[in-house]
Amino acid sequence: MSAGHPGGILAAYQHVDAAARAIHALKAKGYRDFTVYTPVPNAEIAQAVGHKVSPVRLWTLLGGLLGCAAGFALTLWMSYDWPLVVGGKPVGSVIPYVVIAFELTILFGAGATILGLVFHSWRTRQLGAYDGRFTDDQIGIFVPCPVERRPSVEELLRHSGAVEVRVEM
Amino acid sequence: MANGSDGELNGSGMNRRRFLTVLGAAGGGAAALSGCSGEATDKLIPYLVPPDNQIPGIATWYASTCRECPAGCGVHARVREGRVVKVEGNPESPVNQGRLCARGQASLQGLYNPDRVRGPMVKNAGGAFEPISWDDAIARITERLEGVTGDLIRFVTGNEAGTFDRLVTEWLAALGSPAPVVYEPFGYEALRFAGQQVFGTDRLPRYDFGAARYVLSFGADFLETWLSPVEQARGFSESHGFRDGSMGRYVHVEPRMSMTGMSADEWIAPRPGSEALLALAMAHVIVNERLVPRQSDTFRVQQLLDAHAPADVADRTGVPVETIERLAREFVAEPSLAVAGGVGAQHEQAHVTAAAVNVLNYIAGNVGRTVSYGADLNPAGSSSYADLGSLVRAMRNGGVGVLFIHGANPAHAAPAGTDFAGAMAQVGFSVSFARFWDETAVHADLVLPDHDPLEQWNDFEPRAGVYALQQPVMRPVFDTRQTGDVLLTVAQQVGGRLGARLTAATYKDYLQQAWGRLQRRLRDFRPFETFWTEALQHGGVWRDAPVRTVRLARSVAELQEPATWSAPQDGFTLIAYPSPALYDGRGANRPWLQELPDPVTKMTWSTWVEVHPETAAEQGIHEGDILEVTTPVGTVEAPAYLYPGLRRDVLAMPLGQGHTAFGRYAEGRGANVYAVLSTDVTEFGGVSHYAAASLRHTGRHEYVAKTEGKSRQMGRGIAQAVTLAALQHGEHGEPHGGHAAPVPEHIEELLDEVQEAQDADTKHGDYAGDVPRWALAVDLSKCTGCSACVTACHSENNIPTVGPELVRRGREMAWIRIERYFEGGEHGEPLEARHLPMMCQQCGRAPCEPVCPVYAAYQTPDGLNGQIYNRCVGTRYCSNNCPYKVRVFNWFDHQEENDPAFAFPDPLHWLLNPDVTVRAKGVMEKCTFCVQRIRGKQNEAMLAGRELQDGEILTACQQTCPSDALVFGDLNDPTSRVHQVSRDERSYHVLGDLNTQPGVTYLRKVRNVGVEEA
Amino acid sequence: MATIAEPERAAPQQPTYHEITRDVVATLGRPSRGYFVLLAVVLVVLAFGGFALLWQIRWGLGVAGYTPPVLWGVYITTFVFWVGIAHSGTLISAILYLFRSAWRTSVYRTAEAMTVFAVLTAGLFPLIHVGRIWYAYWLFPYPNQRQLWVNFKSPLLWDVFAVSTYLTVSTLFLIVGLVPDVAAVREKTTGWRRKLYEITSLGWRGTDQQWRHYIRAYLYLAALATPLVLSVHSVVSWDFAMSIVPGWHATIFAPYFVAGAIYSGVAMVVTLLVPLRKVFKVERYITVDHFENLAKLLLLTGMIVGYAYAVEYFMAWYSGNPFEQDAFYNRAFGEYWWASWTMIICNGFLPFLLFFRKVRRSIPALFVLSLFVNLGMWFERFVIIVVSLSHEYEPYAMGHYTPSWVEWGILAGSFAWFFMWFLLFAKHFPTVSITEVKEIIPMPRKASLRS
Amino acid sequence: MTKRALLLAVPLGMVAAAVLLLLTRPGSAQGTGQASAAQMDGFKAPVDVDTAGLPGPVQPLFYRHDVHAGEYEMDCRYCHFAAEVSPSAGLPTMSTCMGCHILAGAANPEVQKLRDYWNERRPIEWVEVHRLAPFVRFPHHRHVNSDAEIECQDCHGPIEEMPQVYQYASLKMGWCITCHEKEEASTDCTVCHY
Repeated sequence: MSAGHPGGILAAYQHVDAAARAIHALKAKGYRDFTVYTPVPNAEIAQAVGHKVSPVRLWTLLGGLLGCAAGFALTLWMSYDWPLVVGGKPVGSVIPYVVIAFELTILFGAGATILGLVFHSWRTRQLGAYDGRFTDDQIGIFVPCPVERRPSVEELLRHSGAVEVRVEM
Repeated sequence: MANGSDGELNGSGMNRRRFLTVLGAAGGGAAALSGCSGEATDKLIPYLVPPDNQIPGIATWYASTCRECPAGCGVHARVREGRVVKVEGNPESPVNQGRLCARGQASLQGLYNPDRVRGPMVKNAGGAFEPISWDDAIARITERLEGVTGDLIRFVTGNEAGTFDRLVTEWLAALGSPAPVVYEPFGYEALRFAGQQVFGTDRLPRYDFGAARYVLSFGADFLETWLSPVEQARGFSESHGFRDGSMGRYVHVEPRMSMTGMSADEWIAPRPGSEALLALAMAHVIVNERLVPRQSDTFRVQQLLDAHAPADVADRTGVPVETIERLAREFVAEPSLAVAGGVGAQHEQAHVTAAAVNVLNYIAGNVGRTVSYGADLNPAGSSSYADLGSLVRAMRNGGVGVLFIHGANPAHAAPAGTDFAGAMAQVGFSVSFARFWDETAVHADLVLPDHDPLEQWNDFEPRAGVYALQQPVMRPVFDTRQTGDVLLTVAQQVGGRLGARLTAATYKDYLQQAWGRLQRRLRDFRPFETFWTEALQHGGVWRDAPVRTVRLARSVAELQEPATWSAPQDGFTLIAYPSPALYDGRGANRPWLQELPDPVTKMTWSTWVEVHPETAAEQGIHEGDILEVTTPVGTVEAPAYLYPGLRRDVLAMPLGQGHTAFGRYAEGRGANVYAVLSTDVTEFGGVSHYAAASLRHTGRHEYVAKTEGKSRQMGRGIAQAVTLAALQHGEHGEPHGGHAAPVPEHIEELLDEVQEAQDADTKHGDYAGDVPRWALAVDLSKCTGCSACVTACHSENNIPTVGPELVRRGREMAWIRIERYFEGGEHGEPLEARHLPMMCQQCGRAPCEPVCPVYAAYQTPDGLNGQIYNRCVGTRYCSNNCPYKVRVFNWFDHQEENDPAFAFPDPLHWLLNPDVTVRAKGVMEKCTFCVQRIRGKQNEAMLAGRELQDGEILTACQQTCPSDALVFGDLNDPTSRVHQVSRDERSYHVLGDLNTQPGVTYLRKVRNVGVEEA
Repeated sequence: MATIAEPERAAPQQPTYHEITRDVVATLGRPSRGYFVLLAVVLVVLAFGGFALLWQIRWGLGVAGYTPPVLWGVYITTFVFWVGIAHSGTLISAILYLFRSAWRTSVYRTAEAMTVFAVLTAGLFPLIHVGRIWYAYWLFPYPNQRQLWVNFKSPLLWDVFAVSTYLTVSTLFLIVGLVPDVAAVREKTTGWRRKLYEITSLGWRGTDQQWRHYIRAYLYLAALATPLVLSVHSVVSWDFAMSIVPGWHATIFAPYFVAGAIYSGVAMVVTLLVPLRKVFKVERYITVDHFENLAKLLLLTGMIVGYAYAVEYFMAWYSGNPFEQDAFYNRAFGEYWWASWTMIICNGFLPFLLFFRKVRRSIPALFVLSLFVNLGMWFERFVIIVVSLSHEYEPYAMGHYTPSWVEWGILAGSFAWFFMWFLLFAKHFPTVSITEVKEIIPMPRKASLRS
Repeated sequence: MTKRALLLAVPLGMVAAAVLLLLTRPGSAQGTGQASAAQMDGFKAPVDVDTAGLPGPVQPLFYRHDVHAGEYEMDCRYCHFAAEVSPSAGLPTMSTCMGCHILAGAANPEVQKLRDYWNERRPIEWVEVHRLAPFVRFPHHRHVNSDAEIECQDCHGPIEEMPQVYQYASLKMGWCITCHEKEEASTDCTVCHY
């Protein structure tokens, strides 16, 4: 484990309920800024950590609306910018332009979602010790804490059933 | 005037390609459509001397005369920067009155033909041709002439009624040689013989189709090649085209329904060769029933007629008695005209047919009314095939020392047995003045290419009283020299009597002398210059020839029982008919004509055998099966075409193909049907175009190069017709499929509201205000299917020809096509053929437009379907969505020299119209009502500060239409002609139920049937 | 859908998370010789296709077999074919995701990859088929000195937007899904591969925050992809339905095409999965049950397609429109009868075999069937496009079209192009989703601590 | 003019060319400004310039618009007479040149060249400067005579100050359209494309 992250305790769990307990215990002890690694998204853990729903969905909404507006604006403006009649149809035929607007809604919506994902993940990035096993089959908890309090945390984690607890300088 | 065009660039020694770049640059360019404009790289070459009345970018028009066939129509040549880019009919010419046929339109491709003889050539010891200087060439002629006695000098010319003919005659006379043999394959010997026999004159009268309300043709294809087709077509459409409630009637009598026959209201297919009997029987009825006042000299034929009561001839002709009697009555009911002697009907007994028809006309009192002697047609000036035969015999047994050939190609256009080429080998020295490497020229010892008619000074007398002038409308394309000049130079060098007789320095002088004499003869006492200039401006001088009355001659008594043609047992009668496009074959080196779909079969680039579908079914023959047609004199092979317009015991093949020389476009295409025609000279001195034939299926097969998909309209009412009777009873339409279901009232209103709302949102920018709506009206009762419009369109719009291979794949590029649909012809109903010119319909609600992603197809403010070639990306969606299928796509690059589809080999690209973009590979193109002409006229009007006049803008197709079936103009202008015509009771829109709101309105064909006789 | 989304019966003994990671990572191991041979073959065919295309660009579209009035042929046929293939991918990865159907997890990655590459292939054809490919960019509304825009009323423009949107969105969807897997693989590899995965995993560690945003984003992408996939093939179908060509101009086209698209796509998924699970030894994750579910999808969509065929003929008969009637008579009994019947048999009748459980659960049978369906669906488009065009309004202008070697070459090339991408993908990224397969297996709990 | 004088002329020409370049480079504000100023008090064309250094293609014969149209203030349409009546402005025929130069400018070596051409009946191969894409129709007469009072210079630039003509306007579609919209001329495609 390279440095570049605050020192603290890293614990690995085999079992989801154990990890959840540990999280509760940590929260009870007033720890907030710990990091939980899971190989898969897990409701139990998420609940234990207790995040609010991600704001990414707002991005999707705004992106979609923007796309829709852009779609109609683009088509209509371009039609009237140089009016050419085809098949006796109105220069600005809204109905066919719905298709364009729809596609842009999707396109912008998806784009915005990705941006949102990247943006928020970046803003809430957690620097901490990490171990490869956490993407395989183990749950990891990293608690950054100053040296003097480590023994207590170490004890807590061990007791909650960690298969391994490691002090990270 | 003429010096105008040859003034510039004199001696500038520029090669042609350079010359073209000048034109391209100066003229704004018919350059290929390429992506970018880019750096200036082209050279601009100025004129040294400003050519008179030529302004760069403005076309100059010169009057001249078309020499593609002996009809001698007047033409106007459109010259841009010193090159001819279009020929159109000369409105002042009494012959064609401004119209032109496909062959006339294609004369440009004769001028710019890449296979012209590019300079004097001599055959060397090895039998190969090598260039020679004009002086040497002429020197050789002189020495040869000095080497032989006059009687050994012979001259063969084409039909050259006029000064050149006179020159040749004088020239020969001065040498003490026999008169020239004037060889025209279509010499109408039968007509002349019959004239001699019946009226005592071998002149050909003028037939006035315009005055005849009832036309009866015994195999005369008077809308195709016969005598003066354009003039006749115009007259015919005047009398036969439906106008305010009435029209003429036309009955066609021939075993095969020719293109002309397709315009008939009734087609009678008698036993081959029995037409004479029919005519005589009709005369019999007329005389015996005293249907008309009896002529004083009818007694001369009384005996003959008595022998031909309808009952006697009924079964020999295969025409029932009542039909004959009906025809007879109809014939005298109105001013009528019977014609005969078409090449396609020229069997051994053709002279009898012609004579019988003369008698019929005479009895009915048509002579002097619709048949007028006096204004005789020039083809009479020709010699007969018999004369050619005797010449060939003379050549064979060394009777000819020096042979000159000009404007004739007997080595191809004569029965193969004649073997003119072979005979040439026996001639000491033969000189050809051919413009092309034709079959005769390649056997000559010396080839001295003549100028193209558009490059030369000359005149022509299509008929008595009409003196048509030719002037050089541009400087010669190649190192050619006018034959007249050559003869005169020779005369000077030979000297002696010849030199003394022919003193004119140049042929132009000689011509002017002749016209000086003409001026005196015409009692015109103005200064010659005035007379001459005026003649040049108008294209000649026209006078009415005095009418000559004729009576039945004694010799008519000799008119004897025609021996009916009899086809061999279970064999066929082969009819070799003239090709409307290629004529006798002289058109075969013009790609436009090769690719012009035959009006009857829609075949291109080939020869075919027409077989009746039922006969074919019996023999297990399908379209495209290669058949072997054998006659007593030979065999030809050609693919089968199943044609219901034939008697079952008849086969038909077009003349004109099967060239063994004559350039890249003609060589090795199809078969030469002359190979199976007998060399026996008929009684009237011509060739019989009938032959007893047997049929064999070779088992081979090919996809025929035809432009047609289906020949029946599947009840879709594309080409609609109505009978005169129905019209008179107030029924205008014919029931056909695809009628839209009636819409409820309130829905109707709703739709209208929506429609208006939509229209309101189209009135932006240029679309606002009152704009014209360019439109075309097509009168199907006038269209004969002659296809002149198709070639005119090719010429005007730089449309490339693609060749047979691509035609087979439906990739021909024509913007206008003549659709030919058959009706009936099965289980006993009479066969009917309909022609429908199909070009872009310029829809008001065009399906092609909205689907184009880049606005390359769109609606112009003046109601055209614009097609912007340089914007086109080539998705071809527009064509998929076009119900009329009038859009053509550039599959290949027709301008690129090393492309297999290269269509403009130097100097053929000279005929490109600088006002029209040449389309590039991968681009969709189509008819735009000659938008370049519309804009041109609009500019003119704007400069002159005046309004456009109705009828001022002529589309190329309309301009050339011999039968005046097309009317173009502004539909939004209630006073315009097109507006009125489009509201005719017969008008309809093709596939109108699709609500495409076309700008092209069709007027139903009217068939004069079922009307109780007046 | 409910029937399809029925939760997977528990496999004999469920694999542990570790096994899953191990097995999937194993598929990325050193490729066998067979792989390279296959890749070589694919590249050769692709090269030939490329040559054919260059040939066509040099001489013009004439080298293709086009015969007016048939101005669209193999290219558009193949375009529609590939777009269709793409659709089932999105169906499985997105729609079934919204339906929370568990069985999709192990097959969706393959399907989604197939989607991306199929669209990638389809996207080429509008370019290949235009007359002046060098101006194809004019179809995009970009500001230009001409001050000229494009015609948004043209269905082709809708295509441009629909297909490019589809490509973008499904690619994003694939990448997003890959990130956690790549992170997992990252930890199991070494050397340059590790480098590759370190970059492509975008620093994924699976922290609580990352998962928090991730699952949301993933959900909404799926939610967007669902209407998109329906719209895309509708738009494609409108290329035809919006025109007046008899046999094209029908309101049924959009649903008809969407069903057909999914039908052909599922078939292609089967075609791909059968060999894949063998080669990659992932039978444990892609079980017969998966195939049965796919088979049910095939059956459903196949029946919709068959129904659409029937309705088309019914409408032709019922409308009383002579042009329609003639067009459909010509389809069944005209020059192209063989094409029509190939399509009707392959798509209309064969799927009925799937009513038999035996067939549904027999992988070889399914494989063969899927091949037939692919063939049939290609011909469906051929029939709709070519046969309708060959027999339109103008009897004089009816014609017959046969493709040329150039078209066949480019068609083959397109398959090569598709498989090239797929092969490369399969060896560098997990074709079975590690994360999602784990997701459906509950994490181990420590019962002892319950007390 | 003797050889030595010519030799002398070369460096002079260099200088003149430099000046001229400053004056006539398209788009350079002070350039055009001064030019118009020069117009006021009868424009004087520089005596001699270095053709190679000038913008625009080098012509086979160094015909100087700045001398003819600028200094002598000849009307463009004296030579390009067709512009008013024809779609194409046309090139002056060589006889037009000789009309004056049969006498005028005998001393000038370029005029001498012209006469040689003329005597040999050899056309001068001018290098095309203004070139429209071949699929565009530009009717000169319609523009010259239009109500918009378009001057030749509007499209061809300050010809009367160009010793050697160069392409002044882009001649691209956008350029045409801008003016058409300004003057409310038609922007229908088939006005120019057919």
